[in-house]
Amino acid sequence: MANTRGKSFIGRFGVHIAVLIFVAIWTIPTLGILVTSLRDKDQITVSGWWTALTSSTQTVAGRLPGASAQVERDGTFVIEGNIFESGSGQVGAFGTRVQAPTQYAAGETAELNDGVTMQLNEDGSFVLTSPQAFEGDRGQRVYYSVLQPPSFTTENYNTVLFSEGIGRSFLNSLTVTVPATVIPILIAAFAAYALAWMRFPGRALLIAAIIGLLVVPLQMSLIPLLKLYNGVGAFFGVPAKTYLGIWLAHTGFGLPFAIYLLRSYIAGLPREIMESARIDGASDFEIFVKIVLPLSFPVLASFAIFQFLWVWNDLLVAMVFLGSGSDQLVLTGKLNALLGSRGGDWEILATSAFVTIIVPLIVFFSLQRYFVRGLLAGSVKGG
Amino acid sequence: MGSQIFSAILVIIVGVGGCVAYFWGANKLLDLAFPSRGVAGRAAIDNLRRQGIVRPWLFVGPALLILTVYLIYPVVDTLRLSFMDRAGQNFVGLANYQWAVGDREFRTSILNNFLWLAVVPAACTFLGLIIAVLTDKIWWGNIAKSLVFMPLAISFVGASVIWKFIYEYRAEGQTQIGILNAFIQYLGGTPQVWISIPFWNNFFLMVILIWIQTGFAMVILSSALRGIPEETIEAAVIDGANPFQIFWRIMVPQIWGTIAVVWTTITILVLKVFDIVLTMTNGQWNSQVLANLMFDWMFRGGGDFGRGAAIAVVIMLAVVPIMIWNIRQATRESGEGH
Amino acid sequence: ELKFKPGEDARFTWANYDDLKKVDLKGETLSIFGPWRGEDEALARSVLEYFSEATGATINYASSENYEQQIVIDTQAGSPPNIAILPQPGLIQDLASKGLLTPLDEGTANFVKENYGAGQSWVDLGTFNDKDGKAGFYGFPFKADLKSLVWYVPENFEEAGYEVPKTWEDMQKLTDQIVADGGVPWCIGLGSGGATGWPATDWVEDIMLRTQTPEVYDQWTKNEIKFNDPAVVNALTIFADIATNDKYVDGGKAAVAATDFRDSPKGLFAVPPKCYLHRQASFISSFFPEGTELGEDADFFYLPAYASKPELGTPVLGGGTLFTITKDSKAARAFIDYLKMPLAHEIWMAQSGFLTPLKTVNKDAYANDALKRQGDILVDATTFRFDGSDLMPGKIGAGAFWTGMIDLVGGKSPEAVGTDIQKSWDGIK
Amino acid sequence: MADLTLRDVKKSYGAVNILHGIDLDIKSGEFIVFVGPSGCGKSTLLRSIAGLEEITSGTLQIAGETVNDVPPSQRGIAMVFQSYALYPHMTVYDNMAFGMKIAKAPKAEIDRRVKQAADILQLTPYLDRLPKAMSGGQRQRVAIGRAIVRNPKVFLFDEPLSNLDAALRVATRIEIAKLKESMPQTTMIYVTHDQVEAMTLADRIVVLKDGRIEQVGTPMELYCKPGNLFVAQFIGSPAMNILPVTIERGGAPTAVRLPSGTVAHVPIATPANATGTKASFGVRPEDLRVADDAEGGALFEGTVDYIEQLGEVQLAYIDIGRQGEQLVAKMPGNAEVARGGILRLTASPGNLHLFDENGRTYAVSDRAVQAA
Amino acid sequence: MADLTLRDVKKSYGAVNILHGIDLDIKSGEFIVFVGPSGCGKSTLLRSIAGLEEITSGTLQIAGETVNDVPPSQRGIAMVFQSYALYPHMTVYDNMAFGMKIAKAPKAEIDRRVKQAADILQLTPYLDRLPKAMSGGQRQRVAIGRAIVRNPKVFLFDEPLSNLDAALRVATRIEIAKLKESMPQTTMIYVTHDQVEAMTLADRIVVLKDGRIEQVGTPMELYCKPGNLFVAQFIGSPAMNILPVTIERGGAPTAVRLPSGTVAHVPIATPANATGTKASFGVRPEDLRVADDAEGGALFEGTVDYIEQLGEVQLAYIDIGRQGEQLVAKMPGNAEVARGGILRLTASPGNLHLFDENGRTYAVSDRAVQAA
Ligand SMILES: Nc1ncnc2c1ncn2[C@@H]1O[C@H](COP(=O)(O)OP(=O)(O)OP(=O)(O)O)[C@@H](O)[C@H]1O
Ligand SMILES: Nc1ncnc2c1ncn2[C@@H]1O[C@H](COP(=O)(O)OP(=O)(O)OP(=O)(O)O)[C@@H](O)[C@H]1O
Ligand SMILES: [Mg+2]
Ligand SMILES: [Mg+2]
Repeated sequence: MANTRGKSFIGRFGVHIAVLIFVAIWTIPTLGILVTSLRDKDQITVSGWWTALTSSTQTVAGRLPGASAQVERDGTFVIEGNIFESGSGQVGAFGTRVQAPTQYAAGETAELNDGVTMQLNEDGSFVLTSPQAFEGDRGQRVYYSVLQPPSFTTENYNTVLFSEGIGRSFLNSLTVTVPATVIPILIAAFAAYALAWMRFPGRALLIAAIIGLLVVPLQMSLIPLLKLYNGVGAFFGVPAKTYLGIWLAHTGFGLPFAIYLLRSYIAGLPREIMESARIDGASDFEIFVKIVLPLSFPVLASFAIFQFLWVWNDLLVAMVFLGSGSDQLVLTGKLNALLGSRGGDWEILATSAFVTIIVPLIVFFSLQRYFVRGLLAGSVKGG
Repeated sequence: MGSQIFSAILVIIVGVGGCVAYFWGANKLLDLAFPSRGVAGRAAIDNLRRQGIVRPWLFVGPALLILTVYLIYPVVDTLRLSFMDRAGQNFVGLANYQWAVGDREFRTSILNNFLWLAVVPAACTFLGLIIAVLTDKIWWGNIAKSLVFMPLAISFVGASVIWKFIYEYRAEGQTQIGILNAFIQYLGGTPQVWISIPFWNNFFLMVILIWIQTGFAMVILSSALRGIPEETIEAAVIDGANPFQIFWRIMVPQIWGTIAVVWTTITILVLKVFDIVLTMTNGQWNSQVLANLMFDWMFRGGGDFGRGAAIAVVIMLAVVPIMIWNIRQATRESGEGH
Repeated sequence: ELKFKPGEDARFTWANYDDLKKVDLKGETLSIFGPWRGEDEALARSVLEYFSEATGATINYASSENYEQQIVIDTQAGSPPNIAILPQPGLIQDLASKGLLTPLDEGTANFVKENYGAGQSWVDLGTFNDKDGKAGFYGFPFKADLKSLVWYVPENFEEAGYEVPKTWEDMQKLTDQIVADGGVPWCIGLGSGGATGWPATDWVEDIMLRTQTPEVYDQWTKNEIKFNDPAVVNALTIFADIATNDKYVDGGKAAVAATDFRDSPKGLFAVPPKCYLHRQASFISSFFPEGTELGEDADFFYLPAYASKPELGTPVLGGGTLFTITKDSKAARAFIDYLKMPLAHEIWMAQSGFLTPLKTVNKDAYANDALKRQGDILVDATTFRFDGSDLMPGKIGAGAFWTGMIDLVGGKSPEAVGTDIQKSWDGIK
Repeated sequence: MADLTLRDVKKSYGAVNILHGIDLDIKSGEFIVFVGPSGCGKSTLLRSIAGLEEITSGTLQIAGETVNDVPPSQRGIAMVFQSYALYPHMTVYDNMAFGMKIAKAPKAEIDRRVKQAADILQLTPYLDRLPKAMSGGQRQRVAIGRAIVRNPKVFLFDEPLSNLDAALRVATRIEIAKLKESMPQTTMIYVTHDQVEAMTLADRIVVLKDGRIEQVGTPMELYCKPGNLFVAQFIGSPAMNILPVTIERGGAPTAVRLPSGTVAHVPIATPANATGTKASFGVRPEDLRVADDAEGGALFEGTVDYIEQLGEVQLAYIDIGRQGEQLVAKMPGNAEVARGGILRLTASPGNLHLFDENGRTYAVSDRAVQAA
Repeated sequence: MADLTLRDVKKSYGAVNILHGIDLDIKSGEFIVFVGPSGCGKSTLLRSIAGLEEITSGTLQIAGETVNDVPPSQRGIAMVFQSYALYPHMTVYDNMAFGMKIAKAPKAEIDRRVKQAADILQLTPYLDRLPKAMSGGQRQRVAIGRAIVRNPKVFLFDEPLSNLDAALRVATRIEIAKLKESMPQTTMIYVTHDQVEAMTLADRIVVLKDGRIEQVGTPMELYCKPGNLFVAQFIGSPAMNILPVTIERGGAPTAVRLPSGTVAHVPIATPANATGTKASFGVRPEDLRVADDAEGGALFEGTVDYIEQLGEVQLAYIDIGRQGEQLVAKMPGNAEVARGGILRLTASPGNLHLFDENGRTYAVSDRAVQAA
């Protein structure tokens, strides 16, 4: 309520600074990937991503035009031009052998074999002269150091965002994710309420079992479950891999955590509120729907965020329990397919990471507002 | 596209609606079967009692069913497999467990897992709590939170790329493209191959998980923090407590239950974690952990379901102490509160 | 739509396409799990499309980073794809021994033996033991990789005055020469995330083939000679002498295990060059900087054999993918038949990244000269041997062997490394 | 219609016994007030009646039916919680309407009743607020409103007025009295600490102490004929003055020796064998008056220690003994008493009380009961 | 040492103004009681003084220093919250000891002070309990204990006794009075709804209404010379009877025509031009008495509508007009009045009050002030 309880200067800014430091540490890696996703594929592994933000001096190789560009002038053959295709840049030094790439300062004239000379100026213009005619289409290689401005490309995003079928797989992902988030919430919330506020035999045992089930490794469940799916599918003569199947699978895998988290929260609600509703004549169902659910929004929202995330980012479960046809392939699967077989495509990986992050972030932001402060304020006096 | 959206929405409605329909319908049915409203006296009361017996099961029923199918059944199957040979066809008794005890890699994994368990849950919970508390007080808290949350939203593959670019090693003197080594080199130090320094590399891997999971702890804890009655904090302010004291002595104890939940969840997650180890080192340089080892035997080259299952069983057994602790916690709280 | 219009380009054996049209598979669905993603997937699909176009079958191709895991799960649970394409013979052996594979048609083995260069090697490669230990031909080899290649930048050689070495001894001399000139000869990167270490196994295998007879090599992959056998230790030592020599490798020995194999060739193209030589399989060219022209900006030479061991000839180490039938169907068998046709090979050859040992193809179909030269190496090999680590049981070839290589470049003695790996191997027997 | 019968009702939290066997008959339509020191078990008893606490033993009947295990919703009760127990996420309106909505009452009816209750409780401007934006008294009124909107057989009020200001308190008290009158069949059970509330509202008052009933009776019975020392001191404010005395001579009247040495003759019958025993002598502050010089010996004489001026009346605290015995006397606000002054006090014999060694009241048969 | 000065203190929650400019000077060592209807802003004012609410405008000074943005912990205050605000995870002992532990007081000292407070508040048996296992009154006592264990310059109490039983309430009230006496330098600000508490404890009472101060004064000032109609009705219980009258003739005394038609002469000076205006005539229930037949005209005559018997006194509700005008009269508990009977009432002229059309009191200069 009282926000500024009149803190000292340090007190007031200490928090900001501390948060800033935390956020910086947490963001640097992410920022790295963001910058990486905007960089040129070849640059990624050549220089640090942070250097991409500023101009830097780099030594690069270039190739001058081939023999077809030569003109004869006073018995010498000359090739002229500018090594900067865009026409701007600043050459620091240059060389003609890769082993000594910055042998000459810009503007100097380098002597090559057979009387060939080369001059490369600061603005990138060059003059190559030779007593004999040049031969061959591949021109002379030249090495030079150049001040490179930051350069970014959206090509990676083009590749990812406009790849074929991405819209469809986005929809498929949503089709998987939304019910796979909502269903476990419903099921878990009911169970959590029962485990927290209803009395029935075996309650404690159930709570224990749920914690135990948290640890079951997903990988161990896949084969037996898929067997079961195949069995059921065969029995009813329907496909084994359906949306229903994957919803249930995600529900099953998310359920222990959901129940565990929700139960601990719901058990902490003030019992007087529940009692008061009971006296008002509300049944358990009504208490749950009208009192417990609204008061549990913060925890429901947190769980929703996580479940959404897990499902959204999942590839394994989707590949196993859902087919890989175009009407079923999820976004992660689609993006994964964009990667080369040997997986070196960091620019794609980085870009996909950013593309997939957006929807969960939206979910996070939109559910943030349910993290209400003082939801229970004013309900009971005491404590 | 339009029809796709339509069918997607339809499918979603069917899925979610079905679930809602169950709870609503089952409850309605129960009310119809044992009417309590509009029925007089004793009968209503008896019916209510019957409802009281049945209703909890209606509520936990779906959860139970799903848990049984999706988790208990696989657990049983895993147990069975752990006594079988590599193809899961012949009974071999305790051979897989005997093998595990004798296996050097297994022992390394156990040790490493202990390290992870000791560090990661504590670090995540602690950092998450601190961030949750601090961001609660500032106007840009939500922005800060979402930045800390972001790693959680990045897939493991994405995360491994990110950290590759942090730990990346280039020989001394060369342009470092890993920010950590660049920093070390900038300070005049010698670049290190972080992920291959035995023992310590465990910590460099843990940092990744901490980086990811702190957001998780933060989200849950910050929702719990907001549930703390403001008045108790005001009372403490008046009692002269400084922010640290308020934090440690008023806020933390009141959300202790949630802290336990977060801690437990991350502990269990740590037991199961393998993506990070897999993508960063695949257990080399002595950084193996149980889950990755299990995965290894199960699917990657190992091809031995028996051994994989045996390791899985060990992982599951590791949770027993946590279970006991939690049950104590739960019964204590219901003993006092109910 | 089809990449090359049937009948239009003489490089292709269009007769095959007409034959294929006679097979009617309308309404059939053929599901395929394969390792290819991204650009490779597009290439693979271009091959598949001819099949579906001609026969009317629908093809569902899927892949993902964990498709191998998925194949294990799916076959085990009883919902496998029709065809699984796997690069690891070890994994296929696993599936075969659990009875999850269907043997290929009789005569297929014969076909491979007769029509593939070093045919018997390929047949052996595709032959696995089933549940009862009975051998059968399960894996049809399609698409090969050539591993025994050393990549270099011709112009860098030229400017420095180096020659392409013809023998291992020459190569050794060149190495020292480069060091003497103040350069660094090799770029080696063993990093590969979860598979870190594998590039070193190729080195060791190549050295094995150049220091031992093919028979010893075979025994080694079957563990009929131990991993700490002097023959193996010798190979390990030769590799270690290069990889752990700070002067020989870019970044020094610490960088070897830490550098990603996909990044390591980039040293060739740096200015000034970080290294001059890079031993890696044919696929690596796709990790060269954009715009690199093979044959001009970068080129390769055959990893030379020892002049002192002429009896071993010019052995070639390779890899490749094997097509297996995981769920039998008419379409699956028809598809394997399609792979026997030159056309299936030529379509991919005409694009990129594809080599084939099939002798009946039109070599002119290769998209460029470099590919064609690699193809020639493959077909002309006196000895062809498949990647040994892939032949070993997964736990060794994709586990202990990798770890051993990491240890080796980390400074562990070759003997100790060999002993360790052998121990692991004993553990799974 | 809604008689309540409690038979040996016990309740314990774990090992701690809170209610030690409560026997109580409440007739349909009665207005019963529970009073007793803080922590004596009033709320617990109320909650047991509501069905919110399972009673440990005994039987609880409503309208002749044993309801021990009938859920609260079926007992036909409404309750105002001491701690409000508002629904924090609902507006004041919804808080009050909740019960009726659950009962599926028609919308118009709900609206009418809620508006009416809000009117009575002066909550109309706040109907759209959430509880957290309300003052303590406003919250309390919402809690009351929630109960009166429903139309139960039994009303349970747990200190419903404790946070209200005097005016509102009187108004609400009268509203509750009227409410009671308008539903003569409805039983009301009311916990309060306010003497005035207890006296004005109750048909009968139940005095509790440490989980036991001390006395049950009409307000005047309790005031005039407290059954024991505890009740005598508990009812009435300021409390009855109690002095240790020795019975000089049992019989009727009884002669007792006051600490001051004075012997008073109390028109109360005591057995002859009581002679010489210790007893407690009681007189209410309001029954004390300044002794006329005309009248013979004053009962007490002492120095005024402290005076509380309440406007209309004043309370004089008078030291009457060496051992610090103190009396409180209520005097008219305009009486001239000064701190340090000496006062001589007396009371009419009919207003004197006597309790035996165990705190039990000596029979009052002989005593002239004051006109109510 | 701890004077408090409030200058034009305003507070609003969003668009809703709660405090509309409070000006108040509190001297060090004073005992100030805030009273006012529920929701008038007492808690808000108290919380503003504590620093828990930021005031929207104005200045707040403690001991001469502006503390508008001094954090609560630096203001040297202790506070009892209306809603207790106990630390749910701490035992009663720890709840009380917390403040001192924070202040790093020696263990023995903490123990002594906590035990002492527990003793006063009869909490000793509960020191090891958690708040949730306590009754409402017990919780409230813990909240009080927490404040008195510390030794602040300013005490803030927000309805600290509302859930206590009468006996404990008196005892605690006296303890608070003693506490006050033992620390003459400590300023105490106390919110209550209990007239008795306000009257007995306060050096000065501040009457608030809708976020404005209506009157500040000693208890007797407020009782005898209410500044306006609101204060007149708010102070005293039952409230002063107010009747609409017309001023027959302004001046001193003033002649007013009562609804009954009787003309009363009130010893209050009114301006001559008030003649003919509407006014409000007030008389406290306790100032009304049955008119002796001897005395001339009674002021009022009416039928007894309802009687509340409070033991010592009874309240008679008397209908005196056709428009349902009702008077309350406080009579001795033993006076013989019967429902339906006719009563003639009068009051001494000095006890009559008169308010102008706007509710302001007419100057009382001429009026005989009653002896306090
Ligand atoms: N958070 C809030 N937002 C809006 N209005 C509020 C808020 N808190 C309190 N109020 C309003 O401010 C007014 C003053 O509240 P306050 O708590 O100060 O009253 P109070 O005088 O203490 O009353 P009570 O005697 O009932 O406790 C009330 O009308 C209340 O409804
Ligand atoms: N959950 C509990 N566990 C143990 N003891 C409890 C619990 N709840 C209440 N008590 C104790 O039971 C006794 C009776 O409590 P109850 O709330 O009925 O008192 P009360 O008469 O309503 O008091 P008050 O007037 O202060 O509200 C108290 O001494 C209290 O400390
Ligand atoms: Mg109570
Ligand atoms: Mg208040």
